[in-house]
Amino acid sequence: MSDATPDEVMIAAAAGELAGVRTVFVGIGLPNAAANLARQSVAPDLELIYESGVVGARPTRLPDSIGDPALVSGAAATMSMRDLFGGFLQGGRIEVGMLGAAQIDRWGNLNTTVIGPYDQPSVRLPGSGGACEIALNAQRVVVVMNQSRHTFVERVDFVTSPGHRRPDGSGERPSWAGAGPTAVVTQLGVYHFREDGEMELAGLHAEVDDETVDAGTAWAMLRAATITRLPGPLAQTLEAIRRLVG
Amino acid sequence: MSDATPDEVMIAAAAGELAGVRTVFVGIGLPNAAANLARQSVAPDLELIYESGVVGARPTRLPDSIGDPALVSGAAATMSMRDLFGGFLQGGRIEVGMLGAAQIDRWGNLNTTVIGPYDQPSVRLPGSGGACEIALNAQRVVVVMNQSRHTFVERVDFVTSPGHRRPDGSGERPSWAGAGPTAVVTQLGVYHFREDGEMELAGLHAEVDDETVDAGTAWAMLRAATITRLPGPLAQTLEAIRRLVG
Amino acid sequence: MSSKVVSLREAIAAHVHDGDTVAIEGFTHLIGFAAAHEVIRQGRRDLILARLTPDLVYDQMVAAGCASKLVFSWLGNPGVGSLHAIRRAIEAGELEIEEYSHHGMVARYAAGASHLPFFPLRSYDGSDLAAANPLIRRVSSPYDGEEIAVVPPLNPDVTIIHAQRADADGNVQAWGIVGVQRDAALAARRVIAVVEELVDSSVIRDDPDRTLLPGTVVDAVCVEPFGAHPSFAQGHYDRDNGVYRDWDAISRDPSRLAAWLDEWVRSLDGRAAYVDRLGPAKVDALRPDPRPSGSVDYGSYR
Amino acid sequence: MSSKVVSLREAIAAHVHDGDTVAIEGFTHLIGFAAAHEVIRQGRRDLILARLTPDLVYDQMVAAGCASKLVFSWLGNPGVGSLHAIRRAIEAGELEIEEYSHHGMVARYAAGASHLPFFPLRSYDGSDLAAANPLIRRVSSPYDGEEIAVVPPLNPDVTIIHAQRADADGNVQAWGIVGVQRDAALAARRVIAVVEELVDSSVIRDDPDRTLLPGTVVDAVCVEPFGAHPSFAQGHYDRDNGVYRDWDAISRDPSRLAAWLDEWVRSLDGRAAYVDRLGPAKVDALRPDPRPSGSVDYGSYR
Repeated sequence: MSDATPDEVMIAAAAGELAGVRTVFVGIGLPNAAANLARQSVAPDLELIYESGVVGARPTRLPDSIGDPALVSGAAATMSMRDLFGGFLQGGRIEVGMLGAAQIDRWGNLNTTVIGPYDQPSVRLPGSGGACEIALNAQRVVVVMNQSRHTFVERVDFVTSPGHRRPDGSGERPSWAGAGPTAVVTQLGVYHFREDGEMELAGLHAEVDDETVDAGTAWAMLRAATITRLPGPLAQTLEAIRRLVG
Repeated sequence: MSDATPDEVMIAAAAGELAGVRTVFVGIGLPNAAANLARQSVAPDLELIYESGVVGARPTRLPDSIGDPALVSGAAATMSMRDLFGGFLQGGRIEVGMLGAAQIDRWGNLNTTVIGPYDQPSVRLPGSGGACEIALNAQRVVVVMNQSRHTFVERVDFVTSPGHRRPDGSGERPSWAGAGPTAVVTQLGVYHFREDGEMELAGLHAEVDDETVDAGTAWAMLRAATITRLPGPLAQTLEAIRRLVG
Repeated sequence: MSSKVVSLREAIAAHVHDGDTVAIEGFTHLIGFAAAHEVIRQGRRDLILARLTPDLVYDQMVAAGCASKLVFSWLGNPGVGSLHAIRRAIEAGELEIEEYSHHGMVARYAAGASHLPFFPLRSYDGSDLAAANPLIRRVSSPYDGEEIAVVPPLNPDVTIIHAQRADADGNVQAWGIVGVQRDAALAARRVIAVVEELVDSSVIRDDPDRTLLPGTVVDAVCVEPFGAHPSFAQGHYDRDNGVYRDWDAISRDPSRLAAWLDEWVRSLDGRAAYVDRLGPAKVDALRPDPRPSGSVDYGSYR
Repeated sequence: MSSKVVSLREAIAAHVHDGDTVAIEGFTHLIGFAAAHEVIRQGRRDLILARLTPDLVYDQMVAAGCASKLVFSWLGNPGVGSLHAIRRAIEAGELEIEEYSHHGMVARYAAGASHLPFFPLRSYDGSDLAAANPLIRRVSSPYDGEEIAVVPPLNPDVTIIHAQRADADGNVQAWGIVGVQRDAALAARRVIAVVEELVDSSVIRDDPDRTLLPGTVVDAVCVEPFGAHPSFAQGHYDRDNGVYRDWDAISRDPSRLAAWLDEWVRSLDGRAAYVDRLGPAKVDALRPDPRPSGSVDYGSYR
């Protein structure tokens, strides 16, 4: 039985979502650890792209900030944010965008802006950063976040980064946009999206059962035809994560 | 009495138009020689900016082409053409654009595209290059060209680079544009523009008289209140020009 | 050419006025703390502060009462949490906000730099951001009728950037992450460049590709080594992550924050004194080992 | 990572097809003559050739019968005169043209690179260019109603760029004039990079700011020293102005031009043979003296 922490389970599962991927747009925190882990395992050709304008980073340490001198030294390229967001992200050159969120709904809409009303929030979150355009322009999006009834909500308080439909189920993604969220990784399991854009449970981490998922979701979570029992990180993966996260 | 050639007279007079100027957008040929001469004389702080993206060039030789390795080595900066045309020229950072032309009219409209109709030209010229946007976005424009009834025409065959009014005298420059042509330098003299945008004779080179100007203009050229007798290049200026042009 | 080198005190006094729109840019890298502290010392008021990531630098300026409005795209202490002084000011109704995404801010500077009435970008569709900010609008393409989001130009009265080096003519060179620094400067009416090092023009002109801004667009050059601390200057010093982490507790507590501003800003006469207070041990600990870029050959042509 | 290095013959065979829109970019500098000659040797037809300045490189391709259309902004032999093969083809109705200004072409590549439906620019007001090209249109600003010119995106099927060096992963570095190379490549469906020199990845990664294109956007790397002659490669060789001047008489005369194509393109099996034919004296005469950029310090952080 593994002694992996919930964060370590998420990092390992998120890294698994990057198997064979060539370009990932990385945020700070868990996505950063997952992407670095993937490069050491399932995606050796993975180029880490940071919104600060660093492409093909080979960080010698896991940075506190998305801009860190260790990302630059030894990278393949730096570019201005105009080139990065314009020519690179908007130009369709990013396969996977990895995003976190404070809230998600069944359509994969992400909130990182406010809890409560925009003008009188109970919690003011950081806002979009690059998330809104990553959600729209990356070829697909992998979400990594903690799951509870406060985060997997019936209706997000603010759509920072669009998913597959508007919160009321109307609309669809613009024709020019990428595929949107294709996987959500939490400490409980892994979720995919149906053809119509609604989230469904696709995999459960070790020692997590169906009821825990329902207890951690504010709507009636759909089930995939088959639900995988996720293997959890191998000992060597855990070692690698701990080397990375320090 | 000077043994200056008509080209040398034009180069010297065009350099004089750059007195005290800080930034000039330089084309190839006579403007290039004039700008380099100005930097050695009346405009020591002049930064030569080439449309290839070189800023503050200190060429060790007069290049054949607007892009030349001698422009880059020792320059203050290189930049992409997007930054040069967008952030620099369009951003209003160029004081003087120096342009040549095959035809000019009384409003300072310049033709470098075709002689004859656009679809069936008798002579196909190179086209705009950067001239159209230089004419619109430089703070002001100095034109350097040979003068005759074939070049100083009643109506240009094609407006490549706009002057003060449309060829029929209608319209005016857009509110966001620079001042447009403020001086035209030819082998006969120097021309300025009146408030209403029409060209007038402002100065005559040595040994040129009024009738020569009229014989070299296909419309009735206006006269400035006072017409200067231009001094012509000093011996040391001529030497400098010959060192430059080689 | 007359030198553009002046003291930071003179540069701020000459170029930053009450009520100005000010951009102290630098995306995670080369954040102009020395300049911000000088603005605080000179007591500027009612500034509109623009920056993708307000970071500690604007949390300090807001705490010091310099600002009336914030224009931004990501409001947090990276890797740590919130910017508490800014949050308090917003909640107290003392600080107006105007919010974009990163690409929106990037595009606003791009429009400002290149004198465009708007800049189009593929963002905001399906997001609530456009409803929250009426300056995010839409334009139809005259080719296929497709609608696309646009943002308006941002033209700061003054942009302050920090960089590794400049010459006395104002040619500025930077390496590593350059973010939006070029556009933010080209968009501005006045530009102050604060640098780690003043170098001879020949150093600049030996490698013109490294030039971030030519001198013709720079109004003042100020030499302030360690002037971006606690952010970093590639090759000069590391990010001081401890300062970012400690800031959380400081900025949560208004009286601690006031004491911090007295100790680290108001009681000091400039960045040199700040570096003294940091102490040589801290400064040394932040110095990286060398990692040279190597040299390329531009060739000498005659 | 598997190497992207292939022969130029393989790269052109794989990535350039009859009827493609092709951009061989490089503004005066790093013009891809080696690649163009390989396209001629492989007998491609009906290409739409895009380039700001068609230059000798497209005059030769048009003379060889590769092209049906030209998209450009300045049509001439710089400092010399006309491009006669192109003029003849236009006059004979065998070559369609689509004409912009430089900024228009720059903006078209920018729109193509960044997946925008149009790109706005302050040009064409009062010029006849917009009347001559119906693809130059106008858009109203949703802020003040002001109208501004726009151009549509340009997305080549393949863009070919020349540069000083690359590694086997396809990371390309260039110095000196870079023109529109980055946007022209990012706008393309396929990218071929021809370089003077293949270097170890460590050389690239020691100076990431010099990278023009990261390997993720490059499909093939071909090593062809002197591949940009008679244009220049900063630090490697000078512009061969004599070739540009001599071209005038050659391209004026269709039979001389055909003989030139036989001698310098069709009878050769690649650029190495072309360099042999130029001869060591000419090659040596074009080599500049060294002028090193100097090195900067990125720092090693652990």
